[in-house]
Amino acid sequence: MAIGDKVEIKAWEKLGDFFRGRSIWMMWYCTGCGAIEMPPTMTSRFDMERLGMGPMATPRQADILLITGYLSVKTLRRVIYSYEQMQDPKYIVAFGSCTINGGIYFDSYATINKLDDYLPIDMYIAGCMPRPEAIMNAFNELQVKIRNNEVDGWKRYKKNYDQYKANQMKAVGEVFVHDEFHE
Amino acid sequence: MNLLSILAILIIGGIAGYFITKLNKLAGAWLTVLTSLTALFMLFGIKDQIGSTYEFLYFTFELTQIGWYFAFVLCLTYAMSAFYNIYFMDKYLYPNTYTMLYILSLAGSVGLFFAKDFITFFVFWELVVWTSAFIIPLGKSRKSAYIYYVVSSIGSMATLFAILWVYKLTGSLVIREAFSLLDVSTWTAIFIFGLFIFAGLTKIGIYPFHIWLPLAHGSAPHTFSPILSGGLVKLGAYVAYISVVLFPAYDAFSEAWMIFGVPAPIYFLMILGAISIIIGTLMAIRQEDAKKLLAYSSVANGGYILIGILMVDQVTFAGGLLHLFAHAIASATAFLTIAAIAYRTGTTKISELGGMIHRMPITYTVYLIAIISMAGIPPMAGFVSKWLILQGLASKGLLIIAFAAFFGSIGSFMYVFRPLAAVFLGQLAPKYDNLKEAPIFMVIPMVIMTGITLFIGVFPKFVLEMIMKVQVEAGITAVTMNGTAIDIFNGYLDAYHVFVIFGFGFFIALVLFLLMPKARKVDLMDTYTSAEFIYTPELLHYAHDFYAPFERLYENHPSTLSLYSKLSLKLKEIGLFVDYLMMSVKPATTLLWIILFIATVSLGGVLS
Amino acid sequence: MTIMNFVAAFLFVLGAFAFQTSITGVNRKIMARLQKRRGPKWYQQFLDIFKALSKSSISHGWVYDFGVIMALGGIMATVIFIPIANFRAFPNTDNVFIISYVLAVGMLGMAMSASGSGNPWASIGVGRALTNMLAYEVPFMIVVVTMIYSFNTASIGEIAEIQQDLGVLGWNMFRMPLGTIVALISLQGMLGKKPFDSFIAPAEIASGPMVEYGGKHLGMLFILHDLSTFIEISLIVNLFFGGGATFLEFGIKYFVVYTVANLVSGIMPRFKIDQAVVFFYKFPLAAALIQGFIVIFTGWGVTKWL
Amino acid sequence: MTNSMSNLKGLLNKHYQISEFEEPIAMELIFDVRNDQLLDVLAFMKSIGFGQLSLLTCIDWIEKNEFQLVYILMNWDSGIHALVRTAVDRDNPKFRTIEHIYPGVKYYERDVHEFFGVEFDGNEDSFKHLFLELWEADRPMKKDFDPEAYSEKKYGMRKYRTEFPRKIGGE
Repeated sequence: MAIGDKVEIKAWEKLGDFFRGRSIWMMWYCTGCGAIEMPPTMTSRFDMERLGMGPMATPRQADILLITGYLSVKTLRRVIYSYEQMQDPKYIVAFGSCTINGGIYFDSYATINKLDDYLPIDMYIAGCMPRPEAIMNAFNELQVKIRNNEVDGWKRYKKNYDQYKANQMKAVGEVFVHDEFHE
Repeated sequence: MNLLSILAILIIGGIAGYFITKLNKLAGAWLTVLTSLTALFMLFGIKDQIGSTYEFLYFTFELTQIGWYFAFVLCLTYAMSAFYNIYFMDKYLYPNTYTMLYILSLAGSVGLFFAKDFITFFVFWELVVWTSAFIIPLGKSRKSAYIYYVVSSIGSMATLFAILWVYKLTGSLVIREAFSLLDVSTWTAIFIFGLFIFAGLTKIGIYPFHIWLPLAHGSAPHTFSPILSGGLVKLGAYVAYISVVLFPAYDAFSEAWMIFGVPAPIYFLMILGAISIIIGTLMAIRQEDAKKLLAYSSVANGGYILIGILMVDQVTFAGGLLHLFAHAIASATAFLTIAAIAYRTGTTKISELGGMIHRMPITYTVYLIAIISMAGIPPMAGFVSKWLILQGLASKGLLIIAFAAFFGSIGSFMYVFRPLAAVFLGQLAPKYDNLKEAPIFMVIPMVIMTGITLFIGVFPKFVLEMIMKVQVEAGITAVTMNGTAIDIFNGYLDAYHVFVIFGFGFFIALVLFLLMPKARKVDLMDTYTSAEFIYTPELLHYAHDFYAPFERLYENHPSTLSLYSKLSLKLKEIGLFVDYLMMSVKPATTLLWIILFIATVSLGGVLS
Repeated sequence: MTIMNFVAAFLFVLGAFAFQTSITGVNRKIMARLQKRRGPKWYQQFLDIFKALSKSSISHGWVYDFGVIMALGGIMATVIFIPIANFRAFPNTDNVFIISYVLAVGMLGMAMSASGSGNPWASIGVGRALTNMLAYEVPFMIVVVTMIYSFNTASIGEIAEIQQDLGVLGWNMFRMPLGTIVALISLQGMLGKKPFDSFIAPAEIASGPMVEYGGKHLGMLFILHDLSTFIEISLIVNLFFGGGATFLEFGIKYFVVYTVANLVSGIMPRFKIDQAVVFFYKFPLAAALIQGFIVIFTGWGVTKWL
Repeated sequence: MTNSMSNLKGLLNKHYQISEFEEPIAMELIFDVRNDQLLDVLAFMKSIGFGQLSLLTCIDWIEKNEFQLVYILMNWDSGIHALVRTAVDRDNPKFRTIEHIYPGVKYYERDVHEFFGVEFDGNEDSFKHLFLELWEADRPMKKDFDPEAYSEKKYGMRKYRTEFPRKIGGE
């Protein structure tokens, strides 16, 4: 379902998009080196709250999951687990090139190269770690797309769920780990 | 159909119960149910014969409003708890003595409330003390039965002494007549009042004498602790009523020293009540065993009842009596739910249970309504009584007592919530997976009691009318009602309106909830664990040390039990010393006594 | 108890929600300016609530849903009891004890549903919330008792009217200064604002009782939070700042009290829960008792005035 | 502080005939020890004040076909770091545990086993995995392990279309 064609959107979703486009809560899960860019985006110089965005403690309350930089296999298991705990509609923004093609860690046995195989990404931000201006611009862009109902990452995840699961199993082997540290 | 027939049924039923249970345990249990239920219905039968007196051998009885009210509360708790005997009977060592003692203790308390003269009063009082003292060791520990009996007998001996003293002074044994003839100086009046109310303090479990309550209730058999804390604690309230209302306490101490407009001895007892509220609340918050927790909450609520009755005015007195009723029902229901859980899981320790709501939803709802009433939250009966007590205290300006009352009511949110969250909610341990709901004859009394709590909470008129008659009989201006509202000079509470508005608010919230898309059902273990994988529910259930930060504040608290044991050790030392002096065979001590004798004789000669 | 009462009550609840949510939005902007940043739009709080309501949600069982509904129902009932400037949705229901105990129904409902979610953080948060309540409620109630004793009535509306008849100097702020200080301190605890908000600490216990809420449950709890703020602030305004003769006067006083509470919370660190209890049983309790004894024994400020 | 360094060297030379020492920076001493001597040397070092085992790590000399185990000890009083090195055969890496001398080495040995495959008998924990979850390939830190091939096989590479955009000035 390419983003282009406009399907008949129910009034409820249209109203929801109006609100979801103006108030997004970010999940407080710093997965990589880009997380250090978030404090300046939130505090007085750039003030993310102007866009109606703010950090929230748990995946149940959050709408947006930020993958900030390289993603090791072990963190990917936790990210998948948290992503599935988030409530629909949910979005993922991926920072930097490590999530696109592995970046400088392309040849590491521990980090994944193509995040798009495992999770539906709604927006990439270029930059080996994008500065707050780039992040603010991306969030603004994302909010416009949400208002026009063009963001459907979570729908794609639900639609071809088993395809995503197959990819995940190939890379991660088993999301839920059973060993002496997780009984 | 009169008072004597009720007492006859109970006493004969008790003795017959001993032999019936020998034949078949279940029949014995059903006997306890039937006798207590008939006593309850016959009590309603004789509602119109108030004022008549009866004579039997040398016992005389008088049907009074206050006696009827207390008997009604007792019979209700007995009848409801009796249903549980059906399931717990085969768990006791001596089931036949249990049935006999169970029914006889009800007979004792009913007879006690209607006693006209002191002798009947004291005989039935001792009957209750003895029967309950023998039932408690049927549970876990014997030691708690000893402590219970010792503290109760101290109280009854003090009251016996006061009775005999009053008899010597007035020559009459009839309670009301003796007290009206009594005109003594303030100090002797204080002394008689103190001795008389002593039994009440020990029975309610007020501060210095509260040590037996958690031990006895905690270890009593599961079906008897609801009666202990719901019913038998109220006997103390009756003695408090006698020693404050019948014994003309307020005018006897009229020229005594006044604090805050209340005579000093009564104010001292109210301070004791306040201390027992604070101690009961603080100790209940840190208990690990659900039954001990509820026992300490009875100590706290006993403080409320004592404060209410001691005030003997229009509002607080009515509040105290209504709280007596509300606490009896709520505490008995809470104990019954814990008994139902103990029947199913075998333990009452909070940290070993969890997630009971998934297997026993009815027991959960019953417990929820019971603790809402115990915590004094509308729309339950507990709220109306606490409202009356707080209004009365506010109108009199008793700040210290008001501080204790608020501390007790806010603290009760904490300790009633601990079993709710740790036993009923949270994760269900796999070992309780195939747990079934409480059996039918346990659910019936629980549902009836919950219905009563809710009904009286919304329409307090039905119990308040009884209390108004009691106030008129005691010569106090009765609390004024208009329609379903309580309208006193500094406050207005229409419980029915509050309930309707609460229902209206609930309706709006429900509509808002149903408007939104339906929520997806998710398993309890699929919860936020900061992205770590946890698979054992016991690890994810927060029950042990529920209020750890608060409990740390008073970790090494001084305990009255250790105070008493220190005193008893001191006594033993003195005893040993005297024994050494008098009984030892060594010549030195005999020599000592000879010298002492000669000294006194010669000294005596010089002095005279 | 006519239909008009219920319609008026419903509109009153809507009005209270709209009024308080917009003030929260304005205060979020003020807090932002406190931290030298621009802050969100004034209607951001509305957007957050309706966004939360528009999302899908999960449920951990019937007690999880029932608790939230009971909490919101209890809080809405309490809002209906609040008297503002001679407007009463239902006559004779503005007794102080009714309001503070029906407020407890809301707390208990949320506590029950939070523990029902099976998350240990929720139970820890609820345990802290109840301990916090034990701390801030007792001194406040002692001040309220002294007020009932001196004004001989427990209905908030009448207390507000008495203060209005005595003119500006009649406000309890001047008559019982110690009591007002105690009330403002325990207001910080009631609102769950910064010095005493260890029970919803986001980083420490993942926002305590709110950990498992999302979607419509979270939206309803936001509404609940705003309505309970409305109740507590109007309680303080009616009891200590003479309530409003008109809606406008009440609104101004309300805004001032709420902004002061918010600014104090903007700069204060967060107490540990046992520090909060120990703090409340030192100065505030002593001040409340002293205020009480002054009013009862000497009658200054109430019967005798300069 | 040089005297403690020199008498340390003297002691080692006297007892274990270790002669060549390296001192890359002040207060740091590196020397090699034969396999069978290692346990006595470590026990001896602990007895003369080297109470802390800071780290056990392993170096893979693929050309010499040996693993080199490096024990980094530290003496709190004199402040000297001592690096004790010993060589283990690469094809059949077997060695004894020193848990009884320095209990803290338990997890280091487990780490070395997981990434290099050196087996420390006597410490049965060391055969379990520590950091790598559900790892089934060869030991990752060994030089003959090709991470890029593993990464390509396991996580796949993003395929870029090679035809460049049409010539500028085209339609």
